[in-house]
Amino acid sequence: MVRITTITIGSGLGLALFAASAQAEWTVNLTPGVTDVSRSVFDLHMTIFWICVAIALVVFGVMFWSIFHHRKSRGAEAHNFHENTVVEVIWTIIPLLILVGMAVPATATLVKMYDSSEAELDVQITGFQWKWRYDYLDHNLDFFSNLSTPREQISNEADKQEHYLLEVDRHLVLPVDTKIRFLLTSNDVIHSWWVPALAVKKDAIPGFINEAWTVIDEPGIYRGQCAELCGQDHGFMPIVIEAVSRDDFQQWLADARADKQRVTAAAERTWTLDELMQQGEQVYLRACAACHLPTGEGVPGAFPALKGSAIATGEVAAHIDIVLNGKSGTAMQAFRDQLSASELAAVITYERNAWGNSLGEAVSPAQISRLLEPTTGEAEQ
Amino acid sequence: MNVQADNRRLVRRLVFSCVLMFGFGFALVPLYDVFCEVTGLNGKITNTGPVAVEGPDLSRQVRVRLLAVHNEGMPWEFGPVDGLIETHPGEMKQTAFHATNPTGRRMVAQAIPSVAPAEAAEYLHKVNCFCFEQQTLLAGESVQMPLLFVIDKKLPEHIRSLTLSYTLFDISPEVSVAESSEKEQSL
Amino acid sequence: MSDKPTLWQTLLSVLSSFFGVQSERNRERDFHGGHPVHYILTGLLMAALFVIAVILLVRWALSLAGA
Amino acid sequence: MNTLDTTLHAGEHGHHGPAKGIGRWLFTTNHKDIGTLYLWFSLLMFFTGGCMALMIRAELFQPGLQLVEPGFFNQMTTMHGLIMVFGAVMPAFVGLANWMVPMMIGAPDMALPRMNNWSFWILPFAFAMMISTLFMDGGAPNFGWTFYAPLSTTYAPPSVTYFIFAIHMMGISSIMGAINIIATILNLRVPGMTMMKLPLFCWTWLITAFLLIAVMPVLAGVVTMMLMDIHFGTSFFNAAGGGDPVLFQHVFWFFGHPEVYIMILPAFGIISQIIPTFARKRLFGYASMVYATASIAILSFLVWAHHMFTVGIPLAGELFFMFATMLIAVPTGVKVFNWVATMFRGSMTFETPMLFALAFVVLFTIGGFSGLMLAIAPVDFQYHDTYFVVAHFHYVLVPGAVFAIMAGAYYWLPKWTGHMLDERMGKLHFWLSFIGVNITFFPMHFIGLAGMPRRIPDYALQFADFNMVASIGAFIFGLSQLVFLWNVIACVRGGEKAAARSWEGAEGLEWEVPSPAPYHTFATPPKLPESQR
Repeated sequence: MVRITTITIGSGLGLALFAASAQAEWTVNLTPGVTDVSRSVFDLHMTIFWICVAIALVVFGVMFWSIFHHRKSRGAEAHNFHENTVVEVIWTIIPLLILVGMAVPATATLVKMYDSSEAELDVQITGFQWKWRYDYLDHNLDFFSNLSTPREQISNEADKQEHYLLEVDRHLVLPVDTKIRFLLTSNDVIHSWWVPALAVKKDAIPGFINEAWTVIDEPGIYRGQCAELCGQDHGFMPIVIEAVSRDDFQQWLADARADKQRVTAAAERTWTLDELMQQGEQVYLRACAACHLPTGEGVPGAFPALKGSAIATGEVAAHIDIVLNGKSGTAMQAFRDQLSASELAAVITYERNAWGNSLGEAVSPAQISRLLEPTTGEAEQ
Repeated sequence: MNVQADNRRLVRRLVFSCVLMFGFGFALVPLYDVFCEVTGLNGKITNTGPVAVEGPDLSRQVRVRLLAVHNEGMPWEFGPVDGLIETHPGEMKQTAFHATNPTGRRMVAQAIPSVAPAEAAEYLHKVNCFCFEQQTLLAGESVQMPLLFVIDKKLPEHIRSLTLSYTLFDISPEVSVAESSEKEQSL
Repeated sequence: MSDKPTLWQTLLSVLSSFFGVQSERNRERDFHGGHPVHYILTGLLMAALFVIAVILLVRWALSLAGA
Repeated sequence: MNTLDTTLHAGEHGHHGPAKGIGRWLFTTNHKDIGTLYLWFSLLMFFTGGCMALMIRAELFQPGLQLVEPGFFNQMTTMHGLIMVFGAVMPAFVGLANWMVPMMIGAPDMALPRMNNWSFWILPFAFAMMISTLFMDGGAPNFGWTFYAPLSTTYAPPSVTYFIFAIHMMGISSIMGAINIIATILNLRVPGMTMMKLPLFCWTWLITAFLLIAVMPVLAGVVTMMLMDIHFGTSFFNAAGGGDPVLFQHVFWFFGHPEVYIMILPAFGIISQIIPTFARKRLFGYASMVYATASIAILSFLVWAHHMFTVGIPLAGELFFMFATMLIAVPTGVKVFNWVATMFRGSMTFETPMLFALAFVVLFTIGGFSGLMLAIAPVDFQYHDTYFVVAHFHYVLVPGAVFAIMAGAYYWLPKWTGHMLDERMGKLHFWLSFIGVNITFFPMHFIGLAGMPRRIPDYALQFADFNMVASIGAFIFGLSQLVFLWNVIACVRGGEKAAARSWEGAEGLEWEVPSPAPYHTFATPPKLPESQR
């Protein structure tokens, strides 16, 4: 925090623009990105930028020249000409030709972006208020990706780390040199999935499916954000892509699937109330606090309070039902797919025992996991 | 006075144009649907109903991906039986989506289809489907919803794979409001 | 010189308005003899033609790009 | 009603001065009074919306949440946009038209004086309703001034209904204003003032008024559809019922793009009045200016989807809207060339209105260039919904529309008040505004390109420096508007007596009447001055 302030003051206001190139961390331009398409976009951007600069120099040049030379104070006399069709036609045709010159590379780049040739990997991306869900369609793997910047940093109670607001709990891991197709949709309102390094920005629209493609050239971590106003925490749903080699990707897939099973298995052991409360607080802050607030007091008129509420202090079955299945017609989502059984149990336990809600009872993960899998449960019986 | 008469006539015309434009605002809704149908904008599916199958075009293969999307806290388990189907243009394919209501209450849902790329929408012909139909499931109940479709042989060459997604919306509150008001009326 | 612009002149005037350049002489002719409704109708017609022209341009660009 | 009629009759007979007390303002049908009301109202809204902008910039001064909650931040961005568009810029233009159009064309008053009174007095109620939503349960509208569904329907706070009615009222007010201006320009021109002698400000306003009549009802339609979706169970924009959220964007931008021109065409008109005055030379290419304005107005209906390049339009659609948008740059460029050619070989002086007009030409053109960059669809995927867009439209609207309004205000203040302006204070205001506006909005290009999305209350650390610069600039710009307020009040209260022709090079009927303009001008049709015959 202090560091940033010093840099700003040090660079000075007027010098800021010129000092830009001297400081590596300053970005004043588009990223060239790490895909063929993103580099074309960057080149196109620069081409058009320089054309605009050139036109500006000519137009403003003439203007300032007139301002300087044709001042009354220098004794300039007004020449009363006010029409010249030939000149006007010329200065209309020249911009038209320049525009044609711009349209050609623009069209080529756009066609390249829409190249819908066969993709090797399909990833479904679903926007949620306010997180993303990634679903590796042919690999039986899906997960949510939440902002992982701690609340204390946002509320200025802790120092902000390097990737402040651009870090998530689970990266979207993608292989390099692979044609990837993103299928975008939304769970609630319109979001927009944007990763500058890939030059991909596509809206995620509820009820509709959108496509985008990419081939990443270099392994690395690429960060992006939601680009369409989607409600309160629109600024807090970043995207982090981790591009890895094709082999590493296969390895990661296997690990991730094994992990998922371990989490499911963890639900079967017995948890203590303290353990549940501890994990519950973390889950609550991550998944619930945006609306119900860390204090459980909610926002009157928009999001109900949990502190002392009928549901959080009443019958446990109703509480579990609303957390698992959401409430239709409200912002309350169904968390059955978003959280694991132990996380669900923990957060419900937490809500029933925090902020003076002191029921003292624990909801066991096993109890939740039975509710989560009724169909498979039946099939096994 | 002449000017006042002129003014009155002009005002009448301008107010009339306003009313016309207000109507035009609403006319944009059906116009947009027509526009979507013509240009394939937005991947709305308009072709449903019986179709004459003339034998598949075996020289081309099309990958159809089926997707199931839940909307707004829709707790149902909902998914395609086959996630990926290889087909030929002109070939009739049958598949299904399954849905289960895991909650302890009766719920009504509606599935809305969408196709990507949007321009492929007009070439995806669904012989029968459950789209736009209300589906009621009691607590714990499951259902299989069949889907029979053909891809038109006129599908543009460059489209080699397309995605058909169904988004499941929970419309229980709306339905229960409608039902209760119906009950009140019948009483 | 007749005061009333011919159909061809009307078309040219509307075209030049799309282009954004018009000479003083033609403008005087338009406003002396012309009837606004003619210009509005021609304008709408030309707008429609403009749309068609751009659509054709897009088609042509797409066929060149092979998409 | 009785009072209204009496006032009207008093006005029609034209031998009385203004009524006394508050009644003068409530029941006035005098175009000058109503123009004054509009202008003061828009100044009030400009400061209200400006305070909201400063709240936004204060929150964005540093990363982290310091002053406001994200929810309130969204309410601020929404209200700032709505108030500035519908409360500050549009009423200011209507106010200028009310004052100047009758005087420019030699008319005794507006064509429909009573409707004029209503169209103004609706506005305070509309905005009172809109601003009152800030104090309602669930807060004010928080979905951006573009209010995309379903965030503004299914997910909206309950106050959205008040917002919808406020928009309806503003729409009715704008439409009545537009009808009045059209009727005045078409029917009340003094004999000899043919259409082709019409001052350019009247021309651009005439075309703007037609745009208003064409698109405000569409806006009314779209908010009515929202209302029906929210309260009457229809599904225009609700995917669950077979509707389409993207349809909302199409209908909204069908209104929204012409709306952008509604906010800039009258500005073109003002600048086209001011530059010839201070260059002491007739406007270059008057005919082209008129024709190009008409062409921009028509083309503005054909480019709306360039606001939605990322919603997933098929390739052909993207290309269509990209080409059409690029072409619209041609008539706009022609205007800039014409202004420069007007200055070329003139005899220029640089009084405050001219300074604002020159800044308009330069900074609006910069906004035009970033607009051209945004028109290129493949690159727009990177720019869309970032601060680059914010920089672009603020360049077009603040040093564009707002500077033009200020230039017009300074230009005509002597005519309104009878006093010349304190040039030193005017120049101080200009330079503070000019510097402030650039410090505020220029760095936004950089943070946008670097990847900062718009409408976020908090941001990553790499955007911190430029955001801080922008916030400092915003406060410079905001506070310097107090100088403007001071200037206007000082000019109303006193100052050097203004001559009828307050500026040496000024041409036109409005400069033939004494300054301040008498309460009733042109009770008998005037003779056109030599220069306009």
